[in-house]
Amino acid sequence: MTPAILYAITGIGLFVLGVHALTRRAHLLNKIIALNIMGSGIFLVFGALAYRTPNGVSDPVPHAMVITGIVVAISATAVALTLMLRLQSKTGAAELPEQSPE
Amino acid sequence: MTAFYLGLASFLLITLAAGMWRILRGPSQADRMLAAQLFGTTAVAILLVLAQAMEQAALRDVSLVFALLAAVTVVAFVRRAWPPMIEETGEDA
Amino acid sequence: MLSQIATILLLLAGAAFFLAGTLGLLRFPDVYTRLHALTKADNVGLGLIVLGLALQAESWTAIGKMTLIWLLVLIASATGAHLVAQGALRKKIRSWKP
Amino acid sequence: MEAMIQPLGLALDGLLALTLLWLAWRVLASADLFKSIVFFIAFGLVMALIWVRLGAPDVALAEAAIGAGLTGALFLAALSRLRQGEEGMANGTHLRRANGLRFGAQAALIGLLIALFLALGFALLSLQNEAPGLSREVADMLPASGVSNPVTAVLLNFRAYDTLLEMGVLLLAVIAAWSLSAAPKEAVDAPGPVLGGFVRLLLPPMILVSSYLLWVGAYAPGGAFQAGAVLAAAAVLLLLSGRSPRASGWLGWPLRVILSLGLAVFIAIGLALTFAGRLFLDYPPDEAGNIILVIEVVATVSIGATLAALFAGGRPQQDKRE
Repeated sequence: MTPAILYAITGIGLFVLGVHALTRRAHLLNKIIALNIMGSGIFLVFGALAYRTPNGVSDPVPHAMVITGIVVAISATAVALTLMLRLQSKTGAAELPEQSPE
Repeated sequence: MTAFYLGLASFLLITLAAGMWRILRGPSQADRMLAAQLFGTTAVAILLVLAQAMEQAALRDVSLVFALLAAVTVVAFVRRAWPPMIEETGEDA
Repeated sequence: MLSQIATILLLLAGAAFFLAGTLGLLRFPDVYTRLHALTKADNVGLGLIVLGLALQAESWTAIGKMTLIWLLVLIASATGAHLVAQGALRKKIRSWKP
Repeated sequence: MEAMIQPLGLALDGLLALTLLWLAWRVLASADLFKSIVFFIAFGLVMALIWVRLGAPDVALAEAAIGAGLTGALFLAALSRLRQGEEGMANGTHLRRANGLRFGAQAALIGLLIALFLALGFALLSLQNEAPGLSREVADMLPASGVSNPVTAVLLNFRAYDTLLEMGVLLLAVIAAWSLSAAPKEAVDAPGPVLGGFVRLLLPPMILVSSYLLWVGAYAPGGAFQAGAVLAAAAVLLLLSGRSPRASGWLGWPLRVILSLGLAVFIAIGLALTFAGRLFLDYPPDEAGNIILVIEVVATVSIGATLAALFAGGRPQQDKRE
């Protein structure tokens, strides 16, 4: 159980928790936060697997990708929040309309 | 010496985790925000100790960024998420 | 060897203050007392830890940077505490009466 | 004493991993939106500590700058606008905690997710414990990259094309946010003496630290993204303190130029290299250091402006009066 494997498994744990919340929660803000947590989980898997280098100095390429990923994730979150607020101003509720069964 | 640093970092992390109970239970939103501010200070301490333990001076830059931005979230809370005009008295303010 | 003992003692004292801060946050009855516990304990705790680590730091610039970090945290937590307390007063959060 | 380092290190990692998972659970499970946001702020913080333990100080810097400086403020601002929109709701807690899945569907979903977790876990455990990845190739090419920090070398030289497109994505994000809504009029009263003084006191060191991170990125952890995030946090602090630059003329075309400058300069340098007979974004080794510095300076300003504009939440409304 090296640190790399420990954090990689934590990463996929975060991903699975995020997917669960994304499907189960109704409010859009919860969905946006769930997406963020899924993203962090994937970044964590990236970073953990990069740590398996023999000399202990971890591989810089995944680090570069994760840094750009973090910046893009915060921008995408900002746009998602603006979308949510726009939906709320138009429909009065920040939740997707429930597909009524009939 | 390094083992002592790692032990200390773990201890600080435990106090941080204990502080999170306040977020869970804190009656008012202000209490929850307090806990978030506590984590900033504890994180700075953990990073400084780890910088010494892992001999990476760059970690001090990380704690410098944390120290610098510690107040941004609290200011955002006070100025935006807790506007004074909402008259919520009593516990759940 | 002497500096290592001094560092260990200072770091332990700092950790004790952090513990006090967290206990204060968990045990105190209302926002104001928690604020007090939080900001006082952490800053003294951090100050002691910075002092302890300064003995082991490799260069004066490292000591300078750690002191700057400590001052920034002091300013940030003092401002944060003031803003939260002012907001709490404005929202008429009652302070605890024994 | 020294023999205990390995187990203590692993104990710290275990503690961090557990705290992170518990925080993620608390973020996703609490009904009150505000509680979720505060847990999410703590989540970002523990994430930065984990990046430190994974030997990734550059990523820890980015996570710290964006997590501490922007994420919390962005979500809290969105929550306050959400509340203003829905006067009727109690403070943000929501009636329907979850959409109406029948019990059978819920069980199936959870079963599916556990299966997914086990499959991914099996895939991870079957990987070998030692994999050099691309670290040797990057180390070999580092002298010709113009910088000595491998992550910056990858970001701005070996994978410059990736960063170019990412600057494009940031610009698209601002265009999307601006086309969706105008920046809402914040009923912001004057900042008290403490907040006003705090902002005046802290802005110069923030800009100083931002340029320090930009400069140090060439040989130590740092770089344009981390510096841009700190710059954006400074702008967020300015916006929060109520002294919005709306009154100043900055919100017209100058802001638009700054936002698109990062991408424009990147493309211009790429094209200039093609005219000089080299491939797009293929820096000559002796000039690479200077080219990277030029790109990083412009990228920092552009990223800072982009993230701050995204925090403002919409296209700036210039008061017609002045």
